[in-house]
Amino acid sequence: MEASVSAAVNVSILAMSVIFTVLVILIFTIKALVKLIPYEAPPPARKVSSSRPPGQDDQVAAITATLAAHMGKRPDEFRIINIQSR
Amino acid sequence: MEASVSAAVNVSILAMSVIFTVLVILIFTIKALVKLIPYEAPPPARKVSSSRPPGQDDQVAAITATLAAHMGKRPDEFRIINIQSR
Amino acid sequence: MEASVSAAVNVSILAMSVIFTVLVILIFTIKALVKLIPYEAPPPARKVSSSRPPGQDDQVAAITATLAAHMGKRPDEFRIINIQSR
Amino acid sequence: MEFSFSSSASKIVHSTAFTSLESGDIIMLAVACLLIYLAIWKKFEPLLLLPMGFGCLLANIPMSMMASTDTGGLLNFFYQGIKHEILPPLIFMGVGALTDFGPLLANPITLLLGAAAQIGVYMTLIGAVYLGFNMQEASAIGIIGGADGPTSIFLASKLAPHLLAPIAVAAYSYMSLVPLIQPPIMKLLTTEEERKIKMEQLKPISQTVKIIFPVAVTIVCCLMLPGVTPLLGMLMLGNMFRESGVTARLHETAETHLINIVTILLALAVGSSMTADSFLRLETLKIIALGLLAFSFATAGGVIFGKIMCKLSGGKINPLIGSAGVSAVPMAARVSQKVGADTDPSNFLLMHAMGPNVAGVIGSAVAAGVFLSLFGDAGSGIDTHAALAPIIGTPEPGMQALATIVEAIKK
Amino acid sequence: MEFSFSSSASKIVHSTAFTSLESGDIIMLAVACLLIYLAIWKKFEPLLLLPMGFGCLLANIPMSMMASTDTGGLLNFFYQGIKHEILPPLIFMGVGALTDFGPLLANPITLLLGAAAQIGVYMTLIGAVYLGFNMQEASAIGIIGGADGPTSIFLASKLAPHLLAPIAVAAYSYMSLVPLIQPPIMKLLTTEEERKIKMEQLKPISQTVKIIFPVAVTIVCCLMLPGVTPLLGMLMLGNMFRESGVTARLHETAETHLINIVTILLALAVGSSMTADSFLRLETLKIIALGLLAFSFATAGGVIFGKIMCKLSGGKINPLIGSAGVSAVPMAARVSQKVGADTDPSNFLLMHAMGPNVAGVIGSAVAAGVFLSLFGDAGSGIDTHAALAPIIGTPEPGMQALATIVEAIKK
Amino acid sequence: MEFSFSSSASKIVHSTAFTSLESGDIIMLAVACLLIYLAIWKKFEPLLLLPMGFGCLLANIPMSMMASTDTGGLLNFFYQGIKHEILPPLIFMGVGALTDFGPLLANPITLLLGAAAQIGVYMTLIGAVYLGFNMQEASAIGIIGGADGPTSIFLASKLAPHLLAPIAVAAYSYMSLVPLIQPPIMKLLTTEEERKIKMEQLKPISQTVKIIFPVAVTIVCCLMLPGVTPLLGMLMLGNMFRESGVTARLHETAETHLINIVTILLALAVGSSMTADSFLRLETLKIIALGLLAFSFATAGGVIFGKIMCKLSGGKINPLIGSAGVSAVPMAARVSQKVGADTDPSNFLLMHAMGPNVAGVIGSAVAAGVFLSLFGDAGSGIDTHAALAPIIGTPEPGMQALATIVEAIKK
Ligand code: NA
Ligand code: NA
Ligand code: NA
Repeated sequence: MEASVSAAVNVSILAMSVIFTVLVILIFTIKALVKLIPYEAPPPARKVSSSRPPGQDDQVAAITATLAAHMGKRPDEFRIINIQSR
Repeated sequence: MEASVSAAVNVSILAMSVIFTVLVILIFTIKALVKLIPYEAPPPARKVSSSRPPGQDDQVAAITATLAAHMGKRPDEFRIINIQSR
Repeated sequence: MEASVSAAVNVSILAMSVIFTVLVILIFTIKALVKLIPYEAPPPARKVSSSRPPGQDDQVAAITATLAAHMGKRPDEFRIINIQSR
Repeated sequence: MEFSFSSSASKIVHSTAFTSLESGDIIMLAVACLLIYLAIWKKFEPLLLLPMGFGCLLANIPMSMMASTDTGGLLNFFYQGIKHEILPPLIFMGVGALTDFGPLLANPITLLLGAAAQIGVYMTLIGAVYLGFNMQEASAIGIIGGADGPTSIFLASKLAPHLLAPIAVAAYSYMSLVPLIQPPIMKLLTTEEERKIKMEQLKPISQTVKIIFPVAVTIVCCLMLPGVTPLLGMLMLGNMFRESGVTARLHETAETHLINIVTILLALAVGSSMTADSFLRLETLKIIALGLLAFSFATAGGVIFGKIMCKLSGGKINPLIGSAGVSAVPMAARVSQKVGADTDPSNFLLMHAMGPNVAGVIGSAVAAGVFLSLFGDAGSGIDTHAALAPIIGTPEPGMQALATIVEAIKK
Repeated sequence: MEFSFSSSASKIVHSTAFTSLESGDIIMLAVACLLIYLAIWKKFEPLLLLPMGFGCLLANIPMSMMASTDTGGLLNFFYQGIKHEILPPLIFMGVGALTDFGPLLANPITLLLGAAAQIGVYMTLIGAVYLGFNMQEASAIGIIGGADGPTSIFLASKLAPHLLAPIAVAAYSYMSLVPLIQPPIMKLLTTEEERKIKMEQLKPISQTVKIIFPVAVTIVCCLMLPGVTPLLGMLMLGNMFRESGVTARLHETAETHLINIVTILLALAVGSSMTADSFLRLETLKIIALGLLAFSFATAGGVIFGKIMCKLSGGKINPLIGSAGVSAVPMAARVSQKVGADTDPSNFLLMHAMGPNVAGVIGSAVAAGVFLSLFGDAGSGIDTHAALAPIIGTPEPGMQALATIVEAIKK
Repeated sequence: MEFSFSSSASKIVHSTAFTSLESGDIIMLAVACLLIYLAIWKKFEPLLLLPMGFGCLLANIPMSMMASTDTGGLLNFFYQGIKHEILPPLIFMGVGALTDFGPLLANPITLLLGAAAQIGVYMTLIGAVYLGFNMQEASAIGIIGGADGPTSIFLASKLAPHLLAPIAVAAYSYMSLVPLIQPPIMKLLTTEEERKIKMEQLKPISQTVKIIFPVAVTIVCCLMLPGVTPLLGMLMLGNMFRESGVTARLHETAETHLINIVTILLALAVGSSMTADSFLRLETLKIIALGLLAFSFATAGGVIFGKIMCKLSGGKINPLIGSAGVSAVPMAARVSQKVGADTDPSNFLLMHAMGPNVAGVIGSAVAAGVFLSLFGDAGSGIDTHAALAPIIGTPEPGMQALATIVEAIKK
């Protein structure tokens, strides 16, 4: 029993070292990346994680058009900011 | 032939008995359940079968906000009851 | 090498002939179909590729109802043409 | 290899399907077109009959390797999902996700109507045995009267796989014909007074009961009839996704894209089993005739039991809702509504008929369970190897080679 | 075959599950109900525990052929997806599609918190060895402390498949208990001043970096620990779908219906492995106790390392975000937020805690990779045949027949 | 087992991929990154090249067990879907669900342009044979000129599986390059007057014709070329779901989540076959050169035949729509539109080019069918066992043991 526990301790120390080594390498990789490619104002059209944006556009357009048509105002007098579909 | 037809009749009577037995047991189970757990006014927020409720909330919010913003009224002066998405 | 190239040429000529044969038969099939079943004004309700039309109806209804309720007008005084969901 | 012009041309000509097209294939291609026609223009269960018909079309193009028996072919792979009874339970999970058992819970006595409608199953069983089918085959044919496609396919693939194609076609075709088959029988068996009976409004049911119900059904029914667990258990799991209120994601997937994907695979695979060999036989005609019998008796059984319950309840139950006990959700319930409204336009039976309607699904599953208890071999695990043999091949060639060696040693 | 009434009746009675229902089955049915109860009413990871509990329910109905070990049964087919390590990587692809690594990229040093929280894994490993588990088993148990369901299932199916059921149950149960387990430990180990530390706003990250990050992680980590490639690689692929901006279709599928389908199959399969034989043993209790230990030590490890980083950074880092390093995304991050806000309502730690939170996912995957390097056999390809044997059967019967012939020749 | 610190450390070091990283792997990792770069920043068919590149990345991490040839590995399982020709037909079902054959039906003569563009296939076939490929390989390479990914993968997996990786990469890369490759060829081969030709508006088509069309194509083409049934039949089934108007559910699933799931699996599997062994060879360079030839000749073939049709029709057909006959839907049609509009901005060719564009899909499938008739072995069912052997193992070890016994008896 004792032998196996000491083996487990050995394995643990070793494994934690490996984990820290791997993640420290990863940290430096990330730091290098971030330094090499600094943040710039993002392309405004790219909304990466939005699902089915066309549908959204259509919905916004439809609601806008309805409101505009109904109230006799021009659609560009008001704006629907967002209908988040998820 | 005749022997097998009579066997079929036997099987049929037996099977119908089993079906009625099983379903009668099920009826009493249901009756017990309904008696033990009577209906109460349901928690209003729980709409079980609605899919993607967050989207719905967002849509309701967006429409409400648009209407409110456009007409210069407070959003709590009116309420969109439901946009059933399915 | 030369023998196999000439085999390839043979295969190519043959294959192009087969392709043209098959597609010419298909052309005549289509022409026959189109002649036999001429175009008529389509049933207006059939929108083949629209996904989940019921949801759409409900959404249109909900938006219409909200607008109507809020502004004290009858729902049939205005109409939401389309909320294309995809 | 030579690729001279003439030899290649001859090879192409010989590899066209025309060279091995037989009259049976042509008839089956016509059957396929008929199914597609019924699906599209007659709206016969199109979600199933359209891909089923198309699968039949593909399977009967000679040398296309698309029949369910063509080892290594595309539809043979899909067919494994039927052979191993994987696809019907997955469909049932979606059905459960789509089903509201509320009306049944509000009026549990209607479960008996779902039981009574199973009489169609047994009249057909007896008829099938009379026409010369053995007991396993007769059971699989009888269950057509249960009016549940996945249950029929599940049972047929277990008890009589060689009859799968006609049974599936009969089951789905008659299910579509419910609005034609049922009304005359219903009107014949009921009086106008009975048809005019208005039923009390259903009482509301606690959400907790709706959540516990699937677990209760699973425990009660599957303990008594363990053979039906894959089917009934998955039905109840789907319903659990629906009612629990905490698994909206899984519910949405189960009732939309998952059931759709499985439907495509299942229907194509069933269609691919409709080859001339398996379909153009006297049995198919018998099965189609028996299927009609099954539906008619099921309807009659439900209505007659409805009349009994009407009497016993002192006229509180409209016997028209009994016909909905055949399942065929929600069509049969709509038929009850319609026949009721024909007699008295102010009579709304739809929600009352939904009780026996969903009870019919459980009833047929239970009926299938009884058949499995009687005729299914418990040790069906052993069958798996044989069942997979068409895909993975048998070790026999090597075996035989070795056996030859052994023979050689003998001498 | 005879079908006399009495013989048939006796056959039905003998085929009910009651005849072979043992006390172990009854206990497991109760366990299944408990899991379902916890999923629905206590909201314990319902997307997994509900189908898992239902799978357990089905598997423990005797003669239902729904246990993971019932060759040819429905859930046995789903179980192959776990045995062959197909389903957990697919889940991880969905997780990647759902994960925003932005906060981690904005503050990469928090990866160390994700590393420190792995101390829970190793304290548990030591404890498990002390309680008599062998090294492979202890590793699979220890990874519970990683607080990642798919990682735990992946590792258990590889190193200790016989312990899969209790490990999965423990992993998901404790993950749900994070809001109960963590706060007292966090408060115990931190001072009020530390908890009040406000962190600087995260700097924005270029989209290009977000796109390159998954490739970089895959190359860096998988080259060092190739065993974890299926898990980590698929996580990163899912994230690539999300961040690339050119695969919106694949991203949507990966994060919705695909992960939902796989979740249903995985959870049912895990549940089907919870049979009396495999679950009602002393080991299960030990694993459940060790799992609690694992979570507590992981939390403590993260917080203590957070304190060290707080010191080294001159008080810029709030040690409360350390506890989020256990992963359990996004619950653990919310706990950090809540404990912080309890002390100072104006302190918003959520986004800061998301860094260590997603780092914990990578950290646990790396920890699993280390175990696979140490204890996984590289030539695991050879196992596939043995693993598939239950489905496809073994050629042994034929073999034995031939061996008999050989014996006969001998004489 | 001993777990001393030093032995464990040495085990970990030896289990890193660095120890077996060879120059070929490094080159392939760079190729993977190049594919990912092209997919994301150059928008080269990102839905396929992104997961394909990522699959290549994973497969070339040594000891990760992610190559298509690593039995029991994750991507090896996905690869079975290519090997058994399951995934390409499913993709084609989705393509059918996404395709509107209306413009083709309105102007069926444009099918000839889809035929003429296949000349690229055969010029490449001849070139490939000249460069030393055998007839099967040359056919699989030639079909790159058909500009249909699934068709290329289907044919390659059947006739030349060892060339799958470069063929798939070439097919998808050149498909993305259509807007660069085609315009100069189109301008070279047409006069300004020809490019200015305005075409008559397409006449509307009855929905009934649109519904019957898929059945007609299946019967006509598959009877003549049965080998292509899995591909063409499933394409037509998908289109049936779209046009029938009664299967909206199946249509939606086929064109969204089902095709997305299959795309992920297919692309990963193709990527996993891009290992140094199979990819870094002279053949790959030849295939890439031949692929460019194929696309150029296909474009030229279409345009030249367009000029002939222009003449014969008395100047009613703009030859620019001929280049759309290569398929690559809808990009090639857009190129026709753009080149036409460059000459005369008021010239709208898009809808006219959609006819030959979808005709090109049918044309390539027919071309593949001809190859299968000539070079595919009809009894391909026999291959299945051998194909599954890597997963299920061979019975040989047991066989050999028995053979040893037999040997022993002999003595
Ligand atoms: Na029924
Ligand atoms: Na973790
Ligand atoms: Na083409």
